[in-house]
Amino acid sequence: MTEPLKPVYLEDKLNEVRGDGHLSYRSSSLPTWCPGCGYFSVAEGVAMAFNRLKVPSKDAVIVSGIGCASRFPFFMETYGFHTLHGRTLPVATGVKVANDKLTVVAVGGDGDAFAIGGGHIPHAARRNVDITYLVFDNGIYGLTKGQTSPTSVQGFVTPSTPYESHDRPLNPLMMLLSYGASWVGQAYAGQPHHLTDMIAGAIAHRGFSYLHILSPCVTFDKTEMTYANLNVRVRDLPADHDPTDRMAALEQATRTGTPALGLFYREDRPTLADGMADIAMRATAGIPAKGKKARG
Amino acid sequence: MIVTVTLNPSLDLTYGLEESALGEVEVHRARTASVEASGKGVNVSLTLHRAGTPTVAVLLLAGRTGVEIGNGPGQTPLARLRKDYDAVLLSTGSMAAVKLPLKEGEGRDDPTSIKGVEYGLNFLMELHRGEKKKVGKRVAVVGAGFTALDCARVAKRLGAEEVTIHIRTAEEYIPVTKDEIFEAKREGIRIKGLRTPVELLVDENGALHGVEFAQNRLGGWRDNGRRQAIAIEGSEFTEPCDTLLIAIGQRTINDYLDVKLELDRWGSVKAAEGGKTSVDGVFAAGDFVSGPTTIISAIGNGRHVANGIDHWLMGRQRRRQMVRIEPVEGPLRERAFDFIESQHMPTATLAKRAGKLTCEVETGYSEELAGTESKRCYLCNLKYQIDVDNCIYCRACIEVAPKNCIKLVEGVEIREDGTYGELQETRQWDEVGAIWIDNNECIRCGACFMVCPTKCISITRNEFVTQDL
Amino acid sequence: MGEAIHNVIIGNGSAGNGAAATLRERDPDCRITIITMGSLPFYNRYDLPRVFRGCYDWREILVHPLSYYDDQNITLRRNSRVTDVDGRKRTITFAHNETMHYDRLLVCAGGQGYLPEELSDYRGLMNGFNSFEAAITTYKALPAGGSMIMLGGDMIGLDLARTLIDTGYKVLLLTNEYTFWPHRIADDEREGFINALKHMGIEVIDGVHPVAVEEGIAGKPARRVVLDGGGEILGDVVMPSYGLVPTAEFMLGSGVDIERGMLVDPMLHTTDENIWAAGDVCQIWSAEDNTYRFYYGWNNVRLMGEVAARNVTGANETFKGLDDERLRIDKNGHLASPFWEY
Amino acid sequence: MNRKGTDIQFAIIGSAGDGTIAAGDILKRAMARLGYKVIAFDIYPAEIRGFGKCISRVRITTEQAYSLKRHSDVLISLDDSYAIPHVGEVRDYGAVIYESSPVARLAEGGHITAHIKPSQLPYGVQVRGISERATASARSRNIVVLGYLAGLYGIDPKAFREIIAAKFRTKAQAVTDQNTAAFDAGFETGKAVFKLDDIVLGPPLHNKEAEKTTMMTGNGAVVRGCIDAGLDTFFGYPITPATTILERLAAELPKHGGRVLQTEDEISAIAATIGAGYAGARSATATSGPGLALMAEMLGLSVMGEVPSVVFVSQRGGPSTGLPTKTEQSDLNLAVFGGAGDAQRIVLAPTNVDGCYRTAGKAFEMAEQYQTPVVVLLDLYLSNRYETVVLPDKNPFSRNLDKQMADGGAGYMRFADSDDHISPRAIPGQEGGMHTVTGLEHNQLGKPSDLPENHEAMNAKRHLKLEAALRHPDFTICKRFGDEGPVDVGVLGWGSTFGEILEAMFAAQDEGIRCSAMKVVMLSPLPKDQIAAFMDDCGTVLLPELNYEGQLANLVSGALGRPVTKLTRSTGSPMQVEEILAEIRRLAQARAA
Repeated sequence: MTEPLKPVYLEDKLNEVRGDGHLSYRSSSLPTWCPGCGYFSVAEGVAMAFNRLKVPSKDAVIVSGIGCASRFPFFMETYGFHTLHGRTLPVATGVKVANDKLTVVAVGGDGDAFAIGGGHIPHAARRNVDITYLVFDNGIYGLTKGQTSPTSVQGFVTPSTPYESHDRPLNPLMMLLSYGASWVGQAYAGQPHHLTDMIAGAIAHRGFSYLHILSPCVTFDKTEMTYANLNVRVRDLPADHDPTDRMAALEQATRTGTPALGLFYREDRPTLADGMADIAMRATAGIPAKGKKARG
Repeated sequence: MIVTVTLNPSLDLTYGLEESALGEVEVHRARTASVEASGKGVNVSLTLHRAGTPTVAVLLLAGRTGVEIGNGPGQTPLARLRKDYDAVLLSTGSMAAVKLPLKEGEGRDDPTSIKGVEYGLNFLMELHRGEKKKVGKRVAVVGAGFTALDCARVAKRLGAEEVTIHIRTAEEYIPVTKDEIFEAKREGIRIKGLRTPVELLVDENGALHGVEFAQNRLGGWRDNGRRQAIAIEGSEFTEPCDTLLIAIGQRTINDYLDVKLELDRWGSVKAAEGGKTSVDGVFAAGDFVSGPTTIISAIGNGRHVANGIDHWLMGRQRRRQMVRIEPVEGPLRERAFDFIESQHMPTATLAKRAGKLTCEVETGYSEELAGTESKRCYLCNLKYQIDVDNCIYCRACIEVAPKNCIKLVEGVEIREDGTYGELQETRQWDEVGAIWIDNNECIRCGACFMVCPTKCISITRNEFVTQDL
Repeated sequence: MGEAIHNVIIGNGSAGNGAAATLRERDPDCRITIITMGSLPFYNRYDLPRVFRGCYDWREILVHPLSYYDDQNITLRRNSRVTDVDGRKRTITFAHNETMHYDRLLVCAGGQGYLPEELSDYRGLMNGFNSFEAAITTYKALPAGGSMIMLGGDMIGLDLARTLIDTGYKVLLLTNEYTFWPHRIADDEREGFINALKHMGIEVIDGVHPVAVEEGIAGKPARRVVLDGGGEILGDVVMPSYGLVPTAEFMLGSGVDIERGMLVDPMLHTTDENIWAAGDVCQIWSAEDNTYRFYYGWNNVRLMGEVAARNVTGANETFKGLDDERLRIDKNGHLASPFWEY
Repeated sequence: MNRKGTDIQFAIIGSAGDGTIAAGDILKRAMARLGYKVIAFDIYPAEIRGFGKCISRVRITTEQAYSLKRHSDVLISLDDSYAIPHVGEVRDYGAVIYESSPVARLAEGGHITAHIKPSQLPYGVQVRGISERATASARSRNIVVLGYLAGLYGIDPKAFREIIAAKFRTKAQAVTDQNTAAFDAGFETGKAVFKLDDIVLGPPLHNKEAEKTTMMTGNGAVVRGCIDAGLDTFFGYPITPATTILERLAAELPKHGGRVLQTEDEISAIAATIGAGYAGARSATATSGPGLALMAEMLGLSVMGEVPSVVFVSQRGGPSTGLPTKTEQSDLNLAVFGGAGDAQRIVLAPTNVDGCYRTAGKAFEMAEQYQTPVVVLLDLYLSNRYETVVLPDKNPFSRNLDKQMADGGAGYMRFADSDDHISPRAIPGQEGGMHTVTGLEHNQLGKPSDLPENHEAMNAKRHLKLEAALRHPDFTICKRFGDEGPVDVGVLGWGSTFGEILEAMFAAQDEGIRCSAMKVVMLSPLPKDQIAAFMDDCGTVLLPELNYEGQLANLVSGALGRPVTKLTRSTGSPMQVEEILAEIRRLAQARAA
């Protein structure tokens, strides 16, 4: 016989939620995403993570591009910059370069990140600019009503690929691992607690952190990246996975059929700000350049 | 001589039906009823007896029948019962008609002394016992309960041309169902409000020919939730009639009690929690305590008092009521059930009813109708609840909700008794402490359960259970 | 500056509109809202028989021009059924789930045609005449020169009946105690009045009772009224005409007293200090008669609305019903009733 | 400005999740199928579903109409909070249809009945209840109201059922069945309702023209034009309101031997378009203002390299991301001038759906014939507006207008100048025509050259060759309507606004004002002579357009040195006929005084 269930009291829960304090990171406007959208889970996760890390609202900047995901800053009581399609990372880099004290979180969808914005990612990663990049991957263009995206499955039939898409999906995790991102992880909107932990980990990391978030579009994708499918497919990274082993991380990233959740890879190396500080120190102190001289 | 010994005897209650038509869903009326001692040994003795063989049955007896309680000769007084038994339960109901208070005139002491005037309770009981009852052409009924309506409808069937129910307040405030009033009206009965009988008008032959009423105005609300009516002085008027049936209430009979029990202002025995009266070891239950109610509440009260007696006898509480919460796998209702109209109880046509006392008015649900009607049950014991810890606030549940049943909540009103009142809703995102299912509005359609992306909606069955301690 | 006082009138008939006009006269600044279940602005129900004289457009029977509501700053809420009034919170709840606050409430919800319970199963086979829509529907159901079976024959129905006779239709009237409602007819007067009906051209059928209404047999008139004796009467339309009963169910939870109608004192005040009632919906205490009574007819109803409105705005006026309420036969042998005059 | 015969405008208003647009879609298709002329326009928010306001307006007439009316005859509310501000647009004795049993508890004034004027007729319907009864789901509320509408106004339900079946053709049969059940339930309810308004549907047209009529949007017409003009390749990136061009072409073009690719961004899209153009294909892309801004540099390459390319630009509110779902005509400057250097190109702007078809096809002719980029400016209002049109029986577009390299290619100069300044083109794969196209200034051979006289000459060549476009065969670069000869007020217009201008001009004529209107379809190069001649006839010239600055007004007065009266609006909505009419009246009165 199962243990009898205990009643849950609303007022206790309300006190708990209110006392916890993450509500202060929400703006007053209700998110306009479709009901059921995975992005709600991310929004809640970011608020929880900020709260956990005690990031002051005034020091948090959320930069986004264009797309459903990029509506995100409007729903947060932080600084926000809703920029242009695909230009999230350059703008976020600018913000961070200008003021290293800010906690900068760049957000965007799969189209914003890997189609129009794809050219910017390697550079942000190799620079190791200390920002967090959250990509909400729903495998579709939601804001323009459901066209195929760079992470859509091959053969996806959408209004812009009515006879199926020929292009293979990208493997964002392998890309980021190859680009030299210093923190690479994956989470799933259907597992809100784990998602929150991962967001907090990404923000806490010093350097360019990339969190790939599997997040169903309930309106335009009823067959592929659905909660029902992902609930079955996702798995945890093996318990013995070593996040400092890039080859192991790459190997895990190849298994796209059963996406692993967790921290794939992490390394500590100087950030862009570190590099710039070093240069500034040398320039002001008159210390000569220490690198390889191109002209010998 | 054969002696049988029966250690677990019983009483067989036998009801005889007109024909064995069980299985079909219809109302069966018992034609005969008998009570016989039974149990294996007893049965053997009975058969032997019928076969002419002398026999004695020896059995253990716990109860007694045929004992007349009272203070008269040959009766057993309550004091005696108290001495013989540890506990005595009084549950003798409300079987006396309340006397009609009249201001003046003939019949003030006993209205039934006038020809054509009867108490409705007696009228119905006598009829039930098979007496031939007669009514006049114009029948007036005073009273506002089911008895009054029964009297009126019976009077109509007995051939009265005009039957009017006179009530003190108004139709809207009387304690009978709307269906009952509707059916009575269909049968041609009228209801007239705001009037209190003050005098009976008697002709030279001592027969009733009218009732004088006072015009009432409505007063405040009484403790029992009924409206008060206040007669207006000097507003008297007359309604002609030749039969008056008085059905203004029933009361308990407790003059058989030789033990002095504390009574309330209506003359009923006062009973505390668990049916305890003011005298130790004497308990009371049902209509005997509460005045006339319904069978359902009487049985409920009986069960409650039984526990009280047990508690008293054993000196400790051996059972208690608890709420049991258990998980339910999925929704047990469908949205389509909500569109099933209330199934009207099929009734006999007016022509069939007219003039017949034996025609069952409500003919009962067919199996199909009963099944349909039962689908309308909202399964109120199922509770839908959102696990706030796993909710991502995506509002998918609100989107599919067919009612205003799932809400963005910032607070909740807690009433004095600890129950929830209104949920305080908000559209301010930073105020939304929880998305919550308002179980007052929930129709348990399961739509939210099916759609939740994080499966954070649970369904539990919440029931009162009696648990042995 | 505080918010303007919100006076809410439930009912869009003579009483409600008389009250609205009076309120506006006496208080130019207050908010006035008229609530009605109907779809149309105020028209006179008494005008409805005109449908049989060629008036098919509702705009022709409106009492006020449509600009009236803007000019008078009166909000008219149509298609709005009140389900609940909370006298304590001073709120009104509509069937469409909206809640409205009022400062003072004047209930002029009128009455609805009474259909005896024993005929309630046949409602779908009978026509009504209490709204423009019902009137047009009845008009369309009656073929030229067709016949209407009228049950009862209250004064509203008889008004229609005389128009029908005038315009070439036949009327078969099954009389009963509701005939001539709301006039009280002494037994000895009755025959005279019945004869007057016959004189008008109405075919009067006295002393039988309908027990059922059924569809006509193909090729015959559309309706059959089955009589208690077993006979039947054929006609194209059956119309119950059993007088009015007050429309007051929605006030049950409000805290005001209700018997058949809303109980009011001679100043039309209910038992709630912020609620008044006027028109067919209320039963007024009559000190002379020592009882509550109804007052009917356009003149009474309109006057009640005005009196109630004056009392809402601070007056202490007693409503006195019009004296002459008797049914008469004029010198031409025609029925004459104050109920028909407006 | 009601037309004779039937002239009814329906407005369906609800939130994005209510299926508002889908309902409007079925309505207009059903009405077109019945033989009415339809002009329709939807307004929807940037949010996919959620809480944005959607409006679908459908005007049906028996006589041709050129724009929507200011006042709708029937308003259908699927969401009162959005519909309430629009109750005023319903005319007197018009109808308002709404949900009579909303789920949510409403504060005072939260229900539409609180706002319906005494002159309007309220029709409360248990929309949700009917939907749930008929289909066990509330999702078909939008279809229920359509059924109600058809029942109330006696519209043939068959047309609706056919359109519903067609619309859900690709879904499971159950979806069609559910929606048909919802429609029928609504229809029965509507039929039983007593109609009190004075809206009457006259019989539709039943002539030959009606049979040939099809209904399409501006974007749909562009797609048809592309296909009929023999488009070979199309590259696109999703952007509102041009996405449907990509989507429709993706579905249709492969059937006609063409190829479609969704690229990773707009730069890539135009680059591929130019690449395909270089390789001899008829090639195009479609975008909106922000995408065009990204493409500006590439357009310069197309000018400099004299490579044919066609860009369809459906304008929306700007600058920047701006108002993605609102209409505006503010990318004229960008289309005409955008990019580095003196980079003249052809810019065309059709004024109605029929024009979208013709202009799209002609754009390919011009791009090919004049070896230039052609920008076709639509706007959201035109792109998404539905009209019933009659397409020509015969394909009106010419192929193979390339000025071909002479056989053998001896002494071939890719950029040789000549009388018409158009150089013979060699397509990769052709023998003897090998050359390099470069964004650097080059000589007639195509070799980079920064000699001063060369740059001067080549600039002149690139500009002068476009003069011929002003005389391009079978293409209306501008056209005058209304009174002939001298008039008091002349109205110049471009793009979608010209519909309203025409309606206003006709109305002004009815009022006795002498006036005429001219649409300018070719905006670059500007038909100065024709515009000047028109302005000569006009007492005053009014130029209404949907932007803040008055971009065409500036262009015209700058080019001709003559003043025009601007009437600019940047509200995100189409201009109102009444606004233009009022301005015409004002100008006519000022002139009379």
